[in-house]
Amino acid sequence: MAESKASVREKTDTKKDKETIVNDFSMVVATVNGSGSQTSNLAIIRSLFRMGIPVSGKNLFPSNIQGLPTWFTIRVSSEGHTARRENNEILVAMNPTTFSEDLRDLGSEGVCFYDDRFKITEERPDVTFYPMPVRELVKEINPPTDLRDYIANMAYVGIVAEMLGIDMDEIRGALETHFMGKQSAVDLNMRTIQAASSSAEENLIKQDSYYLERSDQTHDLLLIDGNTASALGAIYGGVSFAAWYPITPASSLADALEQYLPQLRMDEETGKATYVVIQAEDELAAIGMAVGAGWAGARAMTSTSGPGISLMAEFAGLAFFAEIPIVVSDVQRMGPSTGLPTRTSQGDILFVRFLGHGDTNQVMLLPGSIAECFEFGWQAFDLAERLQTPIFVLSDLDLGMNLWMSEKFAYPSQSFDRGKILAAEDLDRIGKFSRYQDVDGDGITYRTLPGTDHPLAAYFTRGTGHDENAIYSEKPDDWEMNIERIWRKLETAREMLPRPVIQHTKDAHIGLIGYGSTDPAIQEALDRLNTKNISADYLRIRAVPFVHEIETFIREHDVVYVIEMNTDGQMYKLLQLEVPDQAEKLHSLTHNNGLPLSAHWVVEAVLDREGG
Amino acid sequence: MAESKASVREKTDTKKDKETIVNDFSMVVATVNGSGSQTSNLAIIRSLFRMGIPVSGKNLFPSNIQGLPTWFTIRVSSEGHTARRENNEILVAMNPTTFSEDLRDLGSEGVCFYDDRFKITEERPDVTFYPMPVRELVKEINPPTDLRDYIANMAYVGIVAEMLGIDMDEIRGALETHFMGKQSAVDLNMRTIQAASSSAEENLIKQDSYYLERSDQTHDLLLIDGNTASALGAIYGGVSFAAWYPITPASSLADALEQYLPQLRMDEETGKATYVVIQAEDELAAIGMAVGAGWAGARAMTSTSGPGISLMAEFAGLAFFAEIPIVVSDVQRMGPSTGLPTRTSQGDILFVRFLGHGDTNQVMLLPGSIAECFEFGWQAFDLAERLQTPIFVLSDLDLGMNLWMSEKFAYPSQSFDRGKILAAEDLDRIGKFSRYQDVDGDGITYRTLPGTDHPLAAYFTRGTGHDENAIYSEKPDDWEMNIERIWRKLETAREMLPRPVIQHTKDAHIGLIGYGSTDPAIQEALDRLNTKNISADYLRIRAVPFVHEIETFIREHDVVYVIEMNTDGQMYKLLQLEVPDQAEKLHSLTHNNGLPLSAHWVVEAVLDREGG
Amino acid sequence: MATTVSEIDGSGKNVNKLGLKKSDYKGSPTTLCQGCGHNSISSQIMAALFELSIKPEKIVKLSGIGCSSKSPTYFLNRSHGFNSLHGRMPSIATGSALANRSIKLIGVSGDGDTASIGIGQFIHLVRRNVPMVYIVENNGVYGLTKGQFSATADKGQVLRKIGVNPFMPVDVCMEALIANCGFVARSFAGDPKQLKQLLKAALSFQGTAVLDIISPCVTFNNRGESTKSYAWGKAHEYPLHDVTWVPMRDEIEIEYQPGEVTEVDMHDGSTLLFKKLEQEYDPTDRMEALKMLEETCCGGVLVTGLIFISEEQPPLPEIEEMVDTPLVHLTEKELRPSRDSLEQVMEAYR
Amino acid sequence: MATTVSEIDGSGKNVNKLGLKKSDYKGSPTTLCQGCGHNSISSQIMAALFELSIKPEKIVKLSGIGCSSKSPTYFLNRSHGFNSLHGRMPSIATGSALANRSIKLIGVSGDGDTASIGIGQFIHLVRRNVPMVYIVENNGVYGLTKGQFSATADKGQVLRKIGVNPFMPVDVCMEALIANCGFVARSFAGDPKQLKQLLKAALSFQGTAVLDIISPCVTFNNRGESTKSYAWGKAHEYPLHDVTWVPMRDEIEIEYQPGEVTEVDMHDGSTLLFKKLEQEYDPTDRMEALKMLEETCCGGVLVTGLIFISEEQPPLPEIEEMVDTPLVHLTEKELRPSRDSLEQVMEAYR
Ligand SMILES: Cc1ncc(C[n+]2csc(CCOP(=O)(O)OP(=O)(O)O)c2C)c(N)n1
Ligand SMILES: Cc1ncc(C[n+]2csc(CCOP(=O)(O)OP(=O)(O)O)c2C)c(N)n1
Ligand code: SF4
Ligand code: SF4
Ligand SMILES: [Mg+2]
Ligand SMILES: [Mg+2]
Repeated sequence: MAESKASVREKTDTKKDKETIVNDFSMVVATVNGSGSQTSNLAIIRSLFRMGIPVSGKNLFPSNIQGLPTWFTIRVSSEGHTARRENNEILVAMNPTTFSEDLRDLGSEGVCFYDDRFKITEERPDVTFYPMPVRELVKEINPPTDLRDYIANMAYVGIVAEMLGIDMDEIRGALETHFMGKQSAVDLNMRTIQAASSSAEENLIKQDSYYLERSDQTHDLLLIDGNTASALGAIYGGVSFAAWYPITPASSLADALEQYLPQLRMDEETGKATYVVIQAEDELAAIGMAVGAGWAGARAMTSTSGPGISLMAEFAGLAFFAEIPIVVSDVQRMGPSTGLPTRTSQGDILFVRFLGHGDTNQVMLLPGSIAECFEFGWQAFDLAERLQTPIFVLSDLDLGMNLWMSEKFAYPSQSFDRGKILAAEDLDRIGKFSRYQDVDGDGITYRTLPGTDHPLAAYFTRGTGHDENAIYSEKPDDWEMNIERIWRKLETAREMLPRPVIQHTKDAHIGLIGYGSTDPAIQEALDRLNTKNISADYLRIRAVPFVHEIETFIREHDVVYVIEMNTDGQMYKLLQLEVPDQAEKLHSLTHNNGLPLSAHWVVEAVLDREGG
Repeated sequence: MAESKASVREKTDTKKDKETIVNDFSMVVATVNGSGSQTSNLAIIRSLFRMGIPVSGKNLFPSNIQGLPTWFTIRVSSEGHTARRENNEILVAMNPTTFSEDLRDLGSEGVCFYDDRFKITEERPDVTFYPMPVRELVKEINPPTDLRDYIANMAYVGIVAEMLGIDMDEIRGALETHFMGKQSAVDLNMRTIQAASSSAEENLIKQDSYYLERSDQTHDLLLIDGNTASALGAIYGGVSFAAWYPITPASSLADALEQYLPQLRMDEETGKATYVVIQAEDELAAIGMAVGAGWAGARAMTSTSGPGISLMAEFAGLAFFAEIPIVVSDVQRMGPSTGLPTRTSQGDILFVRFLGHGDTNQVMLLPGSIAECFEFGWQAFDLAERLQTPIFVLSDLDLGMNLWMSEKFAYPSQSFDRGKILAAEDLDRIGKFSRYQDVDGDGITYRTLPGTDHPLAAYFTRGTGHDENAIYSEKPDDWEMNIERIWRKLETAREMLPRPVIQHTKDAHIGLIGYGSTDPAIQEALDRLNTKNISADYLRIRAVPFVHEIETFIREHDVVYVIEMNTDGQMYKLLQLEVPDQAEKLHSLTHNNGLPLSAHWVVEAVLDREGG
Repeated sequence: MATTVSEIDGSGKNVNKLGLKKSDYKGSPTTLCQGCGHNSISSQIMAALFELSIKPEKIVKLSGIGCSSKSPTYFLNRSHGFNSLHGRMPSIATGSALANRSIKLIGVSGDGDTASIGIGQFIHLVRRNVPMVYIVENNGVYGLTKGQFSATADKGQVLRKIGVNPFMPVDVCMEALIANCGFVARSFAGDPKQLKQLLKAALSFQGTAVLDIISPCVTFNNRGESTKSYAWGKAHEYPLHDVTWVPMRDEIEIEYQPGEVTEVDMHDGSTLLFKKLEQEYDPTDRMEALKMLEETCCGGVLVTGLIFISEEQPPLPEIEEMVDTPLVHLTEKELRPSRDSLEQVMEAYR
Repeated sequence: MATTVSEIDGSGKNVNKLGLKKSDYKGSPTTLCQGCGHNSISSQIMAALFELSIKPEKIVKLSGIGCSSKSPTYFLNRSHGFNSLHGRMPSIATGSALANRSIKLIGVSGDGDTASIGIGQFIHLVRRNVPMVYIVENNGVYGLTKGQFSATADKGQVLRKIGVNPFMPVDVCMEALIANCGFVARSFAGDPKQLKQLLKAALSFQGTAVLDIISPCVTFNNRGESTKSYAWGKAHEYPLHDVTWVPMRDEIEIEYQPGEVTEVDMHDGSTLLFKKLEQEYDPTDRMEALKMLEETCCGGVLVTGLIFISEEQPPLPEIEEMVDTPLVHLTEKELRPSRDSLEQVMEAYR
């Protein structure tokens, strides 16, 4: 189908003045949620990806099931940038209610595909308009009534494909993947797409400058969302117990577990499950079950978002203090309170760090890419069992639910680390057992699992103060000794956790610090700042408590900007506490309106401070 | 009964060498819990108080109902110091299981009253021993079987009274107060006490140096616990709704509400209640009810401790974000987790400050004395309604449950501040209403109460993102505008909150910062440091977010010690964040083993740092 | 029926006794899916209140979180409302009801909201007899989070993405009943007539009135074999009786044979008429209610109607012996005891 | 009875089939009040396990928070235990039971722990049929926090400091029953003989076995008029039957008249014998159980015995189709899928 692209090319020649822009734009598809546009958008983005073009896709959807506006943005970037762009060059307008607004927001000299029934009320002489005969196309295909909206959405796939130059074979391939080979579905969709494409070929004349061209930049990459990656990471980390409660944007993590576990983790002989996933009655129960399972010796996890984290506070404190390994995935959304369930934020950093009344310090991992979602997915279990403490993995809606390119996942590089567990044989050998005795001086003590067949194995776990033998004690010295040991363990933890990723530039006097899903925006901003002759080093935090490299980085720079998506500057605060004597160097740049970070914002924020 | 004291005096003359120590010692009574010793100890401490002698009483009790060791410490201090002493000069040993240990811990040259059935196994030649014929005395009184333990405890009251010089009339008075005039109970007790006192007079020879003498230092003071003071404060603050769930050490706050409300807050005509107190099914419900009532317009509160605070996180975030006035009393106990339910700590500072996922900043009041428990008790409602946000009042077990001297409570100095409420008349006048519009520019908006009889009054409260009209909105600008306004409100809050209490000394280059129940220990430490030629200024924080005086204080000193009872140095951390450019000046001194702070510890900690 | 609650006012418009129009009971436009059962219920709530001539300002709408819990936005814009936390509406209701006795509470919850996360608060609310109408819009799934099983899903039920539900459902009516609820009803969003009568009855009830309303989720759980679907409900509805709410005893004008209709007098002066249908059913007999629920649970029918009624237990504000004035209307004079009283209190601590 | 579980070993000491002595089932010395009902229950737990010759290492003891929840410290020192959070033992139990199918869970909770804060988790645990023995040591008060009313306190009950309880009690057995529990029993700490038989039966049960045991709090709720006191229990106990647990069918040696004894076979091969007392009672009939509970609730008797039994519902690990090997025993080989599988999974994202 290379012709279609070629034909577009030819038409271009009729257009003058405008420069040709290849593989570099941001396109937003404005639809109504519940109308099935997701398949269309996936078809587009996946076919681009298969054409070797770097892409990323973000779904801006309402907290609602049907009838409200939704925007799907596809960024195409020959340079491989994947962060949110603040302006879109191309609009596919399928939602009459937001049409005016969408058109107003379209970048200058933009392109607008629109359902030809819409009336253009905005003055946008700079925009190239492509009316789409959606109604006619649907009529032509004549689908069952309940598929009309869906087919209407397929129509734009064809027209956009024709006008920008998407390879039809790749679209078919994308649909085949999507429908897992169900040919009838693929055919119906392709029929629509082809009809639409033909109609465009016949009726529309290419007048804009945006083109897609096959490239080779996605070779060996994946196009996937973070929650699926996290779930796969957990599975390859040997998760045997998961309990969860539905909540946006974390549900799809559990969905992915439910999807892949039956494929990957059935006992071959018996066809039975080597795992169990429980949809709990709420988040208190979900984490309680995970704590019970982790205590019993399973690789146990739960996944949730903000409100669920609040409800998990008491159990988080218990697990911390009784030293029970569990993994908690927090796919952050906008808070406080119920907040914006379908908007992204990094607002749980401080709350999770101190989750639980009394003195509680939780360990957090902060994946900053899809590959890290996978990697931390399995590492979290090793860390939880090694450290005997809850490991909180904090991603966010943007990373978790949106579509990103990723390197292929590396198969776990090391065997399970089950930590310090004593079996019956060990007890025979040692002849004694104290659950909370710091035998090795690293603050980490030995545990036995319930059911261990040895008279010395038993101990009594409790959230109350205890001595080395896990016996209730109110003695001031016992309390202090135990707490000091746990804090010693937290020191031990530091150097076991993922180190930060540091990028040095020559002669940079300023440093940027970020974490999590903001990485692509910061990376892109670095490039842009460079072109403005501002060179900065960049450190991406991947875990709390901090490793020493972070302190070093701060010391090495005259001024350090901490970039994050929350109101309080939460990581900035934790860093201030880490290096009080450098606190003045640190500056907080926070962006927190529910939209993912953009490079533009970062550049402006830094320039603003640097007086640039 | 002045004779009894006189007679003690005379006996003294027979003793040589030792200097006479008047009204200055710490006495510990070691008993078994559930044995009724509380009445005895109260009789002693209250009669001392009535003799005009400064006292304080601390009960160190186990998390248990019956049979485990309990220690009640009475400090007598002519200088008026009330903090915990690390050594006791006088031991009243009524518990055989801890006798050896108790004796070992007794200060040198101490005095030991002991049940004459106990065997002295410790070598303590420095100690003066007074055997007490407890068994004989009980036999003599011959009480019903179930009162035997109780009467045994009354016996030591008589003997101690005789040997140290407590006025019998005052003991009687104290018992009369205790039994609320129930003469038969008073008589039974007095009979025992008198018998014991006579026995002591006959058989024991005063050999120690400790004496009690009538003084005039408690004139116009109260002897009372913080939880009762807090409850009274709430009542005089017009609390109309309280929901709670039993938990040590907060239960006695709700008990005091239940005790005093029927007396103080019955409608005169109908005899019905102008309040309601609900024992909820748990803490989630307790705070939920308070939020419902606060929203509806009641002065609503809940009281709890650590585990309850964890369970309240989600509602705390809702109340913060939906801007609903409630008061939450957190009587802190030792955590993390269930921790030590009967031990004190200041470990919830950081957790409460950020309570709730997403960006949440809670307002906290920190009473440092009994009078402040009362004062903040009523002020909290004014602040909650003025600021339309939860007010967390953080005391602790030591302040809440132990007995302290206090100035008399000042009747509230100002009328109710109900904050910005619009009634039907106001709406008529204004003609419009937007729940979250910042009309006055202080971040605080107007609210209407449910049931307001006006078509404009209604709005829809939600924990989700909203615009000025409380309508659900996912718009980035709406979110940002609302959050910025709330943060503006938090700025407004600062200057409305109780200012710190500052004590200046001449030429002090070091500053101490403390808060809450540690005040007496720090005050005493200041005196002692002074005698060692270390003069320090002292600032006591009474609220978070901080008022500007705190920053000024830090700036004015070369080095500032932040003294608190937790592991993390939680207030120290909040202060570091407040004045990052001064962070290096700040030093954290933390004490956290469950016991109240002592002046000795503070002095040592400061000397240690100052190289003193 | 005797009462024609809506009348024609001078302007020729339909108004009720307060002179309010139907539109005065409207909410914002719904954002729920087209055909969602919850929307039908909202309509009946508006209709019932309009016909009862209850002033919207006297109503407070409460909810938890879910599609169902959104629905209070879609009726009664002139009433205060509180869309609270998932599963926690009962505690908000308890606080509000006690703070202001003069408002009438309508709580709307979902099956996930009430029977999964919220079952504890629900049971304790009912035990306390908090005066309110408690509606469960029961669709057997979590709508808002896109179609997982809730605790009321039938055992053996299949959902496309999720698979088979292996657990027995929580029966909201049974839970209410054994928590000593004095008003337990089940209805169906597809039976607006009965629903409206039951709503009126519930609004007349002095304590907690629980309405478990099967309310199909057309997006995630409306396939014919689901007992929470429209089709199944329509085909299998089995009303216990024909229930009619009559504002006052003397307005009863229905003609009936002796024995054919049972009457129950309500505390507020209204009366409930139960017209016998196929079988005899006595809604004032707890044991009969229990038996019926046990027998028909997981059976092949959707039993609807007023399952149990008794006004024996006083509502919470009475239990707590509170003043008649709503607490929120008390002034400083009533709420802050005198200076003297403080002196007196302190005496005991000297 | 046929089985004499304890024998005399060579050393002349009482040992069971495993050769374990009674002392091998001991816990730490109790710190509960003298005479507390909870201590009697602990004794019977130790006795039952000793007699059943269950290895302590195979038992896991779980609890929430309260005096009752402390009691697992006072039996079976050789068993792992977990004194968890107030009201949250059910979730801990669910996790542990699934993580390790080979251990036997005994959960001990209080009435506050289960019926007040914990009723939600309790109901959902029962619905899932988590394999465990779930004991509620029911004293109608919060012991550990010094005597407030719990949700099982009788309506009208008076406590000295607190006053009168105005609310109807939560009936733990009723809640269990309507949550589809297959083993619902009530007993009395003052009836050790029956209690031990019921404990043995519960330990034989494959799913959730709920035992609601009236366990007087001698310190805060033992006055004669309280239905949770020793005196009242002794005076008003009304056993439904005389229940005997027999390890194997063929060991039944009791002589009985036809019709006098009913037998119920358990999944694990053991048998329950119910000897008729005053009245006929069929513990396999849910409706009868419901009726009995409804009739005797707030009545003047303490009905004890096995209220309902049915092993129809499979236990949770079976419902979840889990491998027989306890999950905690699976090795990396079984838990980490192959390198190839990962390649295959990734194909779909290219
Ligand atoms: C604490 C918490 N957990 C999870 C969620 C996510 N959540 C929102 S609605 C909902 C389920 C709603 O189901 P239901 O009550 O049946 O209402 P429906 O949407 O079916 O009407 C869930 C789990 C939440 N908002 N808060
Ligand atoms: C979250 C939480 N809230 C409150 C408490 C305080 N608390 C400890 S035990 C208890 C009640 C126990 O009552 P019950 O379960 O009946 O046990 P009992 O002591 O009567 O045996 C309470 C409220 C707690 N530990 N945790
Ligand atoms: S998803 Fe279901 S419950 Fe939610 S609005 Fe749509 S139909 Fe109604
Ligand atoms: S207080 Fe009551 S429940 Fe607790 S140990 Fe004592 S008697 Fe038992
Ligand atoms: Mg639902
Ligand atoms: Mg109890």
